[in-house]
Amino acid sequence: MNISISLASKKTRHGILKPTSNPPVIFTPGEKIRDEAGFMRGHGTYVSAGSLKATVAGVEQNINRLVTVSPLRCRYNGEIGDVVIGRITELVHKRWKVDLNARLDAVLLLTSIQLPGGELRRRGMEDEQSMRNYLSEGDLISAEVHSIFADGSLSLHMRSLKYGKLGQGVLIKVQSSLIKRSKNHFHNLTVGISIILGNNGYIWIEPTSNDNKDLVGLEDEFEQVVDIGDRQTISRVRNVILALSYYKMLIYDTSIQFALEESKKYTVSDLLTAEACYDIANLTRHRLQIMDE
Amino acid sequence: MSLVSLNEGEKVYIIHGVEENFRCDGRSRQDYRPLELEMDIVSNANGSARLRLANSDILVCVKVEIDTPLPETPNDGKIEYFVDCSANATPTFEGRGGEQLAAELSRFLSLAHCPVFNLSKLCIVSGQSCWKLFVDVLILECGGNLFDAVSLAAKAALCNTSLPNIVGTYEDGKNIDLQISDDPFDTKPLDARDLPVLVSLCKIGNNYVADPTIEEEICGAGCIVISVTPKGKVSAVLKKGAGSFMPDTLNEIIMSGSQIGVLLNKALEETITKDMSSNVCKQRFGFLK
Amino acid sequence: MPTNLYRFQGPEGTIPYQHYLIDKNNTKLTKIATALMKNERCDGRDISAHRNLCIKTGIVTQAKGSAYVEKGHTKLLCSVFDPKEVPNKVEYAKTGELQCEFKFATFSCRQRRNYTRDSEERQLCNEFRRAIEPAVCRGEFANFEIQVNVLVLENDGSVLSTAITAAGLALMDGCIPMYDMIVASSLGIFKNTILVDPTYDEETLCLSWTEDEENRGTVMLAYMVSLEQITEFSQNGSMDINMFPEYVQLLIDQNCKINKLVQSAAITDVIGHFESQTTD
Amino acid sequence: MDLLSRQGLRTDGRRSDELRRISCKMGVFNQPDGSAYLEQGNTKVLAAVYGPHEIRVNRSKAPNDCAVINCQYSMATFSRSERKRRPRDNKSAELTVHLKQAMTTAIKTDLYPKSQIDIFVEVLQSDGGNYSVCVNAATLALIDAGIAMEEFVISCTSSLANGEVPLVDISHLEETLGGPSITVAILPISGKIAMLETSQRMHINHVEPVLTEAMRGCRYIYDTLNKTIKKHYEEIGGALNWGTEEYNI
Amino acid sequence: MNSIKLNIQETYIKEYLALQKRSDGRGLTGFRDASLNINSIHTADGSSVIKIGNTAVVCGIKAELGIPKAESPDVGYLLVNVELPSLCYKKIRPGIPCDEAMETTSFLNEVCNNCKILDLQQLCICVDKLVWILSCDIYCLNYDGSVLDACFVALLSALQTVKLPEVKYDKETDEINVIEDYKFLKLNCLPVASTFGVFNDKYILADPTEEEEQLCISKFSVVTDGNLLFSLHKPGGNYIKDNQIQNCVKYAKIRAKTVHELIKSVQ
Repeated sequence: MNISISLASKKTRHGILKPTSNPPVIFTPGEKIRDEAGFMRGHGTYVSAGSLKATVAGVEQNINRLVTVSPLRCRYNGEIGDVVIGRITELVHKRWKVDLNARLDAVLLLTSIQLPGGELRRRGMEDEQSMRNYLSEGDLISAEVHSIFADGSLSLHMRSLKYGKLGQGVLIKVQSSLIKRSKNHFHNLTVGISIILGNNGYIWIEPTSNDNKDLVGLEDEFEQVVDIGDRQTISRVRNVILALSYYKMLIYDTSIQFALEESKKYTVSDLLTAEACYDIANLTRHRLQIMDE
Repeated sequence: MSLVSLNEGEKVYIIHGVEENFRCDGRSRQDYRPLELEMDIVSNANGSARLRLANSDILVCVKVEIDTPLPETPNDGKIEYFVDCSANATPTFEGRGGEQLAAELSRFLSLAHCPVFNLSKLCIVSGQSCWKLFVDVLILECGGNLFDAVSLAAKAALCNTSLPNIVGTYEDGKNIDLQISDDPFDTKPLDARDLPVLVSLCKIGNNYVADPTIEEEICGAGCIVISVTPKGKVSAVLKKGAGSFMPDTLNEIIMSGSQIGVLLNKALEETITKDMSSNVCKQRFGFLK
Repeated sequence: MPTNLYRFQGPEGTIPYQHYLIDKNNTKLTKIATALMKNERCDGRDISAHRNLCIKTGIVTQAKGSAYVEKGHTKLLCSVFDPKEVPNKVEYAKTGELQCEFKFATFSCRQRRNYTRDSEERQLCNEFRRAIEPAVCRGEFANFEIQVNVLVLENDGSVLSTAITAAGLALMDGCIPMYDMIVASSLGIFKNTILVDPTYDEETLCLSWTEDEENRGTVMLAYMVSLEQITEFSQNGSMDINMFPEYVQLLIDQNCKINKLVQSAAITDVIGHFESQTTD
Repeated sequence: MDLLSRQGLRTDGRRSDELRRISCKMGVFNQPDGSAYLEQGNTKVLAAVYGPHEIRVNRSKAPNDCAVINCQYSMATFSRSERKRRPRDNKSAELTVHLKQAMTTAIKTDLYPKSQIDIFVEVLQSDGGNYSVCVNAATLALIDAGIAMEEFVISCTSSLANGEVPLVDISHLEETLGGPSITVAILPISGKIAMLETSQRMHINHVEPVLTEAMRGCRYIYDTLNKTIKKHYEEIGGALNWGTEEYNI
Repeated sequence: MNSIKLNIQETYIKEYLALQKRSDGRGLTGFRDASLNINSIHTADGSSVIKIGNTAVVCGIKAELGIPKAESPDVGYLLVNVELPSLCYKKIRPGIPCDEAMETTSFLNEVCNNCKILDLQQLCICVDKLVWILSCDIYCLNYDGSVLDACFVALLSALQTVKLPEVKYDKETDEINVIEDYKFLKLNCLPVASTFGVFNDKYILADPTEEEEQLCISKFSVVTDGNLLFSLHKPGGNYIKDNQIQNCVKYAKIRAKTVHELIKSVQ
């Protein structure tokens, strides 16, 4: 039985890591970025009285002549090709609604998943009626953003072997801006654990399965018990990622790997304490900086 | 709180983890997540405390007023519990959304405290006037295990409470006028160290876990909340959720709940003492840290 | 007092005249207490004896199922209605819901009760629902709700346990599928003495604050006898942890006794159904 | 009781044109999309923003082309020296509407069609200017949530002492004892007024000086908050690569 | 679905009515048997339970002390409330009282005031200072038609069982003393209500059941104590003929007598 109650006043103030030496200019809503002439208005900006102004707080970014300001934290804005993890919230006619922590629920059409029988299978009334058997409310899926509708909501597809319904494992939610976009969002960490970093800020950790995933990925397997060793690593990865996220550090394979290595001196449950989180985040950042140089 | 849902895989993973005595966040079945307490943070109250249990954030304030005792109990003061679930915690609490949970919490808190709290301590003049304590609980964020967190915060706030001293009374025929000391430091602390804390044990599979997270609460078949005094006495028991229990399991849960409760009380006691002893130049941080 | 536009309201701040007879009431309580110290009860019962149980099923002809239970002076009525669709609901629910209402009639207690629901009624309603929920086969009527109502006509202690027993019978009378019959009973503990099925006065005594360390309080347990499952357990007071197994065992024994009565009432009920069918 | 001493000091020792101490923190909570805590003197407010997200209630009634702003103003029962019986009453329902109106003017709702933004404020301690502090805290929380706004919305309350001297950022004592007061919410850069309310009958000649003082107060608050936001972003932005993919220092 | 069911029931009842009979064996103007039980609730100061056919109603009276109204300082309160809780009838939702409950409540109160069932002066203890407040709450336990009739019987028989202790009030010190010398209330009259349903213009059914009430196009009630007519209550619906009313009043008077006997028999 481990119970510890600490006093808030005794806690040293390390809510944040030490700021970097020369921060860039930060614009806040309503502040003028530059004159409009010769520039194009991008996300996070608007034009007023001949000048470009920010609508969110953030740093200016120029791509050629397009000026954008992106906030440090906001709901997930999808881009085509993003890997996402979502939870089914609703079944409506021929489609599932999926919560992605985005502004609007995404849509997964019945035609966007692979059903048993392969590519050429016709989707008839029967499939429509048994949609709940494939995916029902509360189920987690990994998918890819297929297209973006006019109102900003996303359409997903799962037409690849790497996507599918998620089985046993742990989901953690972080800010979507903490996930670094990279070529690969599926990682097999060296320790026998697989991790999917959804671009929308949902992260899935599961034991690496040895046998090939079945074609559809819509079947459940609950018989198998995850062994205690894997379980410990999964929990460690979970706690480490939460520590990184608490200190607003980018989450990608290298940062997780470094943080895991730094966490070795703590037991898994120790990683819940504020002190351990700070220590790990700090050391990880240090190593990342060294690597950059 | 209904915003959280789980799929079968996650549930199975949690249930197996509990069986192996290794939960998703690395705790064993009986471990608590780290708790953080701060006392005396609301300046216009007679006592206050804020408690964070992982993401659960509870603010409790105690205010005292002078009132007349009930005719059937002329020597007893009064105590009233009020819980408000702020919409800040989750949008489902907006408007009257949190009322049911709030009513359940405040009712059970008063049930748990009632048999242990000696209300005659709050008497000023028998049959004429007494103190009335208002214990106001504000839930600012929910991260599971609200019952335990609320009870810990409420006990801390009551321990932090001090009653103004009555400097004089003078009788005017039948009515008695009370004069309360103007000096804000001329107070006597309320003795609330005997109050119980609540321990929730959530039944998951064939085992039970202390300090359940929201996910574990969803997974669980039912939950037993036990109110335990520092001496290990049980002052109230409540069942939550739709599940049912075998008689042996129930006995076992209550038994281990009381053990945890004693430790929890002890931990709180130590923290409060630590806080009291560092009284000099104590700085209030509140939400700024 | 909350204003109420729907009913005729008297003036505010009324006082029951019994307040001026407090001394009498207090002497009554002391009398009960001293008698209990000698293991005697004021109504002549043995401390481990139940009050007489009077059960009538099907008395609310307008409801799908109903039961009237009288235990000593405690009287209450429970009725159950047909499963119906949940209004204003969009999500799909795999299990049916139980909608419960637990109401005290205004004249059912020593002090007059208000029409609006108070916190005690809410809490009793919650406990009541949790107690019967596990017994009902909720999977049989997905997306539907069943209304279960309790009206207490007179409160003379052990209301909740009586209500749960009545609800089990009413559900059975209403032909709602159930895993098992559900029965409940309660104990009062006063200075380490265990009282089965306490009356209102005894409950008051058990819950009053005392300085000493002796066990006191009330315990209630709802039980499915043939499945051996506890569906609801609640306790209040101050008790030593080691006593719990004993209390639980005692309550289970009591429940088994009540279950026999309930079962015979259930059989009479079913026979009654058949007879009315054949005469039709 | 004099609100202004002969030396020109107010009951809490401030000068007539002095504001109370401001301290704030962004991102106090994890679960909301944005949150902020703001103290102006002894008035303490917590604000949380959820969204933009899918509309949950009355989906059919919602407009198709812009976001629905949903507010709730709530006051903790212990927030005043006299205990309140309920956290939400008619008064807070009125302030909820005012808050919604003020925030809607600044949020670029057209960017979020079919969605809903929830803004919840909770007054923990009240010592005058509750509404103003709530507006300011809500602005901070909205910025923390990364919701696009035309500008800040900043509010300030001021009143008149002895019938001539305008007092800025009034405390509870000054609210109850003092003369008429003006609460104004403005977009500080353009100077647009989003909301204006007078507490009681007021002489037309007094409106101008009191309003000017309140607007000056708003601009001061804006400067302070703006600095805090920038500092907060500088502190946390580094590890996040400033929220951009390519940015290099 | 419901309309089909109603249709079937209507034909069924019509066939019976053509034979001048009703589905439960009564004649058209026959009233159902009533049974009465008093003082069964010990927590109330007066109580009664009445069953008329399947309709069951319980009335409990609580006496409390309070301050009288300024405009009528020497009278006490008689507050009558009818509750139709959701448990008595499937069409009633829990929550605020339904329209019918409110309507019955106001009708009962009106009749009580008009015919002076009780001299409210006898509830006065000290003018302008202290009076009795009698809260009479009538709960319907089983709604099987003609609830109003049952409410009247329940209220009257419960009022007859109320015993109030003697209260001494000291004007100087505001002190109240209760002496346990209980006295019954004095009732002036015993009004009895009889409800009639009008079925198809042609038939008048006395004391309709719930099933019949559903099919009746209108309903009306006669309140009488056997000699005097206190109230005729016809809340809208279809018209009825004058001579029909005359007949009903006649039946109601006879009914009142039998009810009086019933009340007397239990005392």
